[in-house]
Amino acid sequence: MTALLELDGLSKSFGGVRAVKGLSFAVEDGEILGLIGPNGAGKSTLFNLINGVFMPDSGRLRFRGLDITGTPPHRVAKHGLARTHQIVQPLEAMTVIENCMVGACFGRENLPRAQALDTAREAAVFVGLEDRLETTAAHLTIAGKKRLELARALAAQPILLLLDEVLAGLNPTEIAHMIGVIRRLRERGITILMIEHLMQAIMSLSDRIVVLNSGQKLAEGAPAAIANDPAVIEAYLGDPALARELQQGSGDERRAP
Amino acid sequence: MSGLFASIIDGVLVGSVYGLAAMGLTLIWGVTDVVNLTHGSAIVAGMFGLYLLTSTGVPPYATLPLILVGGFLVGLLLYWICVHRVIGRPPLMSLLSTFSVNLVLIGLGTAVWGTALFNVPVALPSVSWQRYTFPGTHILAAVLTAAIAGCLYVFLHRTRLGKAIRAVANNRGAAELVGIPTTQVLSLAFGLGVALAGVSGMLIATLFPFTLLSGDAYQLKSFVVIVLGGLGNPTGALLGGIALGLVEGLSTPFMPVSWTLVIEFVLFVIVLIAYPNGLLAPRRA
Amino acid sequence: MRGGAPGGSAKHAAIVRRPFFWIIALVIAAFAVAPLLGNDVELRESLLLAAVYITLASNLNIMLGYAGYVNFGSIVFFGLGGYLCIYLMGSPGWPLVAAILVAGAGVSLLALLFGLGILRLRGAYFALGTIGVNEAVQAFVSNFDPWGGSSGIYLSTELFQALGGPMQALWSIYFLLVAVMGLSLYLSYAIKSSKFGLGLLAIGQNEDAAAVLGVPTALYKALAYSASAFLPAIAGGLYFFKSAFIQPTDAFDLTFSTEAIVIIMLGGQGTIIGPVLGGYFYEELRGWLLTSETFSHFQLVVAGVLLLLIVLFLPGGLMGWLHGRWPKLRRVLE
Amino acid sequence: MNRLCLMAAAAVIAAPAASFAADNTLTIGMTQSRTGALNVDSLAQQRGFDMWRDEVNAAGGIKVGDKRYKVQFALYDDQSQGSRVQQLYTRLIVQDKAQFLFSPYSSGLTATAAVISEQYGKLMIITGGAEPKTYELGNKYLFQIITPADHYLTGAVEALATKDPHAKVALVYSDDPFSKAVVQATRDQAKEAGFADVLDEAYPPSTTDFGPLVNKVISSGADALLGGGHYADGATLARQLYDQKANLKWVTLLVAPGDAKFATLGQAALGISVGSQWEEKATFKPQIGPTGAEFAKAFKAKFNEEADYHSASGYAGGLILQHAIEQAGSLDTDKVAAALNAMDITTFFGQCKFATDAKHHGLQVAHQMVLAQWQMKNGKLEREVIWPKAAATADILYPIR
Repeated sequence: MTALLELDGLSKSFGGVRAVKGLSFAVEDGEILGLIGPNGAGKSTLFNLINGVFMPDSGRLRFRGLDITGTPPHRVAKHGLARTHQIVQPLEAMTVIENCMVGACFGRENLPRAQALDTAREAAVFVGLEDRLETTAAHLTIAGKKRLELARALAAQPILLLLDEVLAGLNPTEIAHMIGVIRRLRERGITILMIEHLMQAIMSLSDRIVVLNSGQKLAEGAPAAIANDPAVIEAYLGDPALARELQQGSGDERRAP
Repeated sequence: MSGLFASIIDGVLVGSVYGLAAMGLTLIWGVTDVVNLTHGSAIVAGMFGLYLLTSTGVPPYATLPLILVGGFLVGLLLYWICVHRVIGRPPLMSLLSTFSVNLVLIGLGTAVWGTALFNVPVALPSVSWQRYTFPGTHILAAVLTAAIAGCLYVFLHRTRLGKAIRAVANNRGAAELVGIPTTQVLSLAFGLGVALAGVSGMLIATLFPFTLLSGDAYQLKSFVVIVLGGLGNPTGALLGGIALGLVEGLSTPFMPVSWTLVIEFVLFVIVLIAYPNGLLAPRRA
Repeated sequence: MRGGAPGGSAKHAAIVRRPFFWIIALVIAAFAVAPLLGNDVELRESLLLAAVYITLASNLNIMLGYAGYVNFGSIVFFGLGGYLCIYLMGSPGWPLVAAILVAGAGVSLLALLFGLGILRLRGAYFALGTIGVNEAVQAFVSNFDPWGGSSGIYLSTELFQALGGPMQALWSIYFLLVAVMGLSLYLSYAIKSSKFGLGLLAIGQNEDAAAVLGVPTALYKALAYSASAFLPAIAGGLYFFKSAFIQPTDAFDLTFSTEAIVIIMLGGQGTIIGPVLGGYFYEELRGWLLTSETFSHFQLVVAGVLLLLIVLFLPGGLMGWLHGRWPKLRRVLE
Repeated sequence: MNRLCLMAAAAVIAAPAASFAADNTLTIGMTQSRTGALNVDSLAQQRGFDMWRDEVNAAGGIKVGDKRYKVQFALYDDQSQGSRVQQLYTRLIVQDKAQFLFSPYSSGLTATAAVISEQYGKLMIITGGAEPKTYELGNKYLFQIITPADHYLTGAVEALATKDPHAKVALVYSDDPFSKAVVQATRDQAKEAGFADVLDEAYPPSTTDFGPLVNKVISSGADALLGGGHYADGATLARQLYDQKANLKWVTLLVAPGDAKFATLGQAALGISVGSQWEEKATFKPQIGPTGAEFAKAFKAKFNEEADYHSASGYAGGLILQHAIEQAGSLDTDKVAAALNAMDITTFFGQCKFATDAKHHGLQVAHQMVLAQWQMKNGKLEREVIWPKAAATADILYPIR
């Protein structure tokens, strides 16, 4: 496996608050890398740095060997990097299919509009929105909007997909469906970097896990090793429920919903 | 040289009144996110308020509290007519709803008064220095403006109600969560903004003659002022007004006055793009 | 997840096959033919203003309805186009068609430059910025001596001879303006059904999300701003050629661009036929108010009340109402 | 509220009046600025037209050969904006079949309307557009009743020269087509008179505060100020000159001091003079129509307001057209135009004669403006004619401060 995305000493501050400090790790081709850490650890900031919404203060970003540090988001997208948002950002007045067409038209393939329609439909069907194609995004349920986020990112035909808490706010049935979708994505060869608070899910899905705390990397390794890392447990002690979940999640993979 | 000095003083005096006019506009913008296009009409209403009240025998400066209260009530009314339903909607909606009410106001005013000239003579002793004279009306207007700005500052920063207004301005959702009745606060801020515009109109009318259509020029100036002083920042507006007065005062001795407008609006666009929070605000990352 | 190419090429076939293409053609034909029946010059004058309004509104709609940017000072394109055209036709003595084309191209280019600056602003800030640009340009032109400063430029009425005398010239100008209106509608339509249009609509919905999806937002906005300047500038050239006279207060009159916004509201934002309906009804309404003995004193009041009612209770405009009433219309009328 | 009632009444009366358009009716078309910035002057001009029409109709109508024609107006609101003028004048000509036209108020609107009247070959009497450029574009059917812009301040220069032949003059004027056209001529006239031009400034018409500019006037050491523009700006300038004690010995402004409301400026109005197209107190011996005093009295009786020069020019425009039609004995545009081209006549408004050369056709060449000054009479501000000497009703007040 070769490194698909490399982070090298990435830092970012906001008005004196250092959100990310000298962070380095790599995402390997074809894996699912889980990103966990307590609230405020800098996970979402990291996503915004990777896809160019924020400009890092220092450090480098390399994607498939190409330096993409400071590249604006729309160009990052062309390189084959797509993402979902923690707080859903649907294009409200547009239909599901139109939302996906934006992804298809302006993503990695940069498709002409006429060809984007089929790609878009396929992406929407893939996440299970086949009977909502002509619904305006504003009228979807929260679960529907989460799926739409994913479908839109998929329509871009990305090489690397950044998933920011796609399971948050879903009920158990919906979570099970979404996990199925993510598994099938990996089967298609799409590399995934995901942030998730639902420990059981992320422990079971991920090949490797990176733990962030106060903007720094606390640990990195296989799920089982992470769950038993004293430093990680220490960091999560502020949130005992999460800490408990962390241990349970790695203990029995089948218990994942 | 002394001419330049006189122009600077005059610029500061009149500029502070521009600042007062803009204060109402920027307060409304900051709190309700509405660009109030009835602003010009509110200023003219203040002018006519002075004219009508003095013609019934009220001394000019005694009209100030009356216009303040009247303006506030009119502002509340306007809020419920054209603003309440468009709060939180895209900016186009509030721009158009206030614009349409402005059309109605100007239309009614034209039908009643026409666009004839009105003048309210106010006799006050003036201050002379060398060949130049600073009329008492200008000085008093600047002093009253400073006093009103001071009161507004204290009100916004020291009283419960004022703090509620600022909280709603900062984050409406959060303010609602902590139990602030946002709708009341929004209507109150709108009323206050209109009252300030009315009072500024009243003060302007003590300085210069006016017509029903004078509001347009002051509304446009108010936009320039709030951009210079920082959008949504009432105290900044006073400084922005003085800055505009200085631009007018300082440029006049050195170049044809017809170029003043070019300078004003080029400055306006540049500041808006480069310093969207105003010249005085610290630049945030 | 490869796209199915066969379906795509059929879609690509031609915009001409879609019924909406012909609906636009019908509108243009109606404008062109109606005044010819019975040689009705009064109708022509009224439709001429409607065509100007529709041109302004339709192009403004590209920024406002698609990309969601409220351009309050769009009249600056119209005025600058008028000035460039009148100036070129005056002392250098250019023919009309060359002058309007250069005016259109020149103003588009200028818009691209302005756009790169003020398109960094959003929401009401952008609206203010466009007012500022218009006022700054007006103040500058008032001081710009080659264009006659505040006195403006007068054209000799003899210039109408080139178009076959004054009476014929009015017809020629009318048909040219109808053509410009038609091109505006097709431009709106072409943009809306293109990838560029999809990107603009995405920007209009959520600019940050659009950027993350790969839409080159800054470039698209600047292009849209520039594209929406081209035809209004040409319309300005024709309009002021018809007046044979241009001065800064007429050329950069903000009420004109506010009227264009009102027309979009009336017709329905982001729709193509909306500005047509809005422009036509607005012109009829205003014309009726101005010429009515009873209402002309109160026309501002009537206009204001109507607009307020629309904004408060019918924010989707006529098209929004029609689409809500008969959802199937959505497929035919865009 | 008065105006509201008046208008409602006018609407009721006008509606039936328009409907009995008999054969022997002559339609004259025009627009009025019922809304917008030109509302005041336009209303005054319209009252002049209206009064002429009512008097003509009361007397049985205009005599054409052995027929008599009643006059009827077709009238629309132009909103003080150029954008509608062409549409409305086309409508007047085509739909309302107006046989003759009166101009809208202001140079800008008149220039725009003139294009249409020429294109349709209709005759237009111009009472509200002084800017001379309009007449240089090769027209055939425009006729200007009022003195063109280049002579608005001629009287002021002449009067000032009698008091101080070496006056230091500041030209301070609004940056609009009309005021610029006036001052362009004044500049040369002042030079010829031997004045020193110490300041030459065009201010934006939207100027609200003249403070810095007044200080600039003071710094220039000027004795006299000539210029101004329209209403709000002229009145504000006058008031600030007074408030800031500019101590000028002479001030002549355009338009604003010609309005009765200028007196509300009080002391600030004292001594300010205005180039006026007509003053009630000016006495011309009319060859046709009423005398100035008769006109003023009838106007006051009808509208309960003093007549100003816009009203007088409107009324005079009607008189001149009537006279031309009666002379021509026909309603044919070319015949009436020929009568106007040949006309040289004096009314209460003054002399009237039009340029007939192709380069300036229709330009008024005979009408003389007077210079009026606000003076204190028995504790009341009144406008007195002070120039030309022959028409003067009072001595020149100089210096004014």
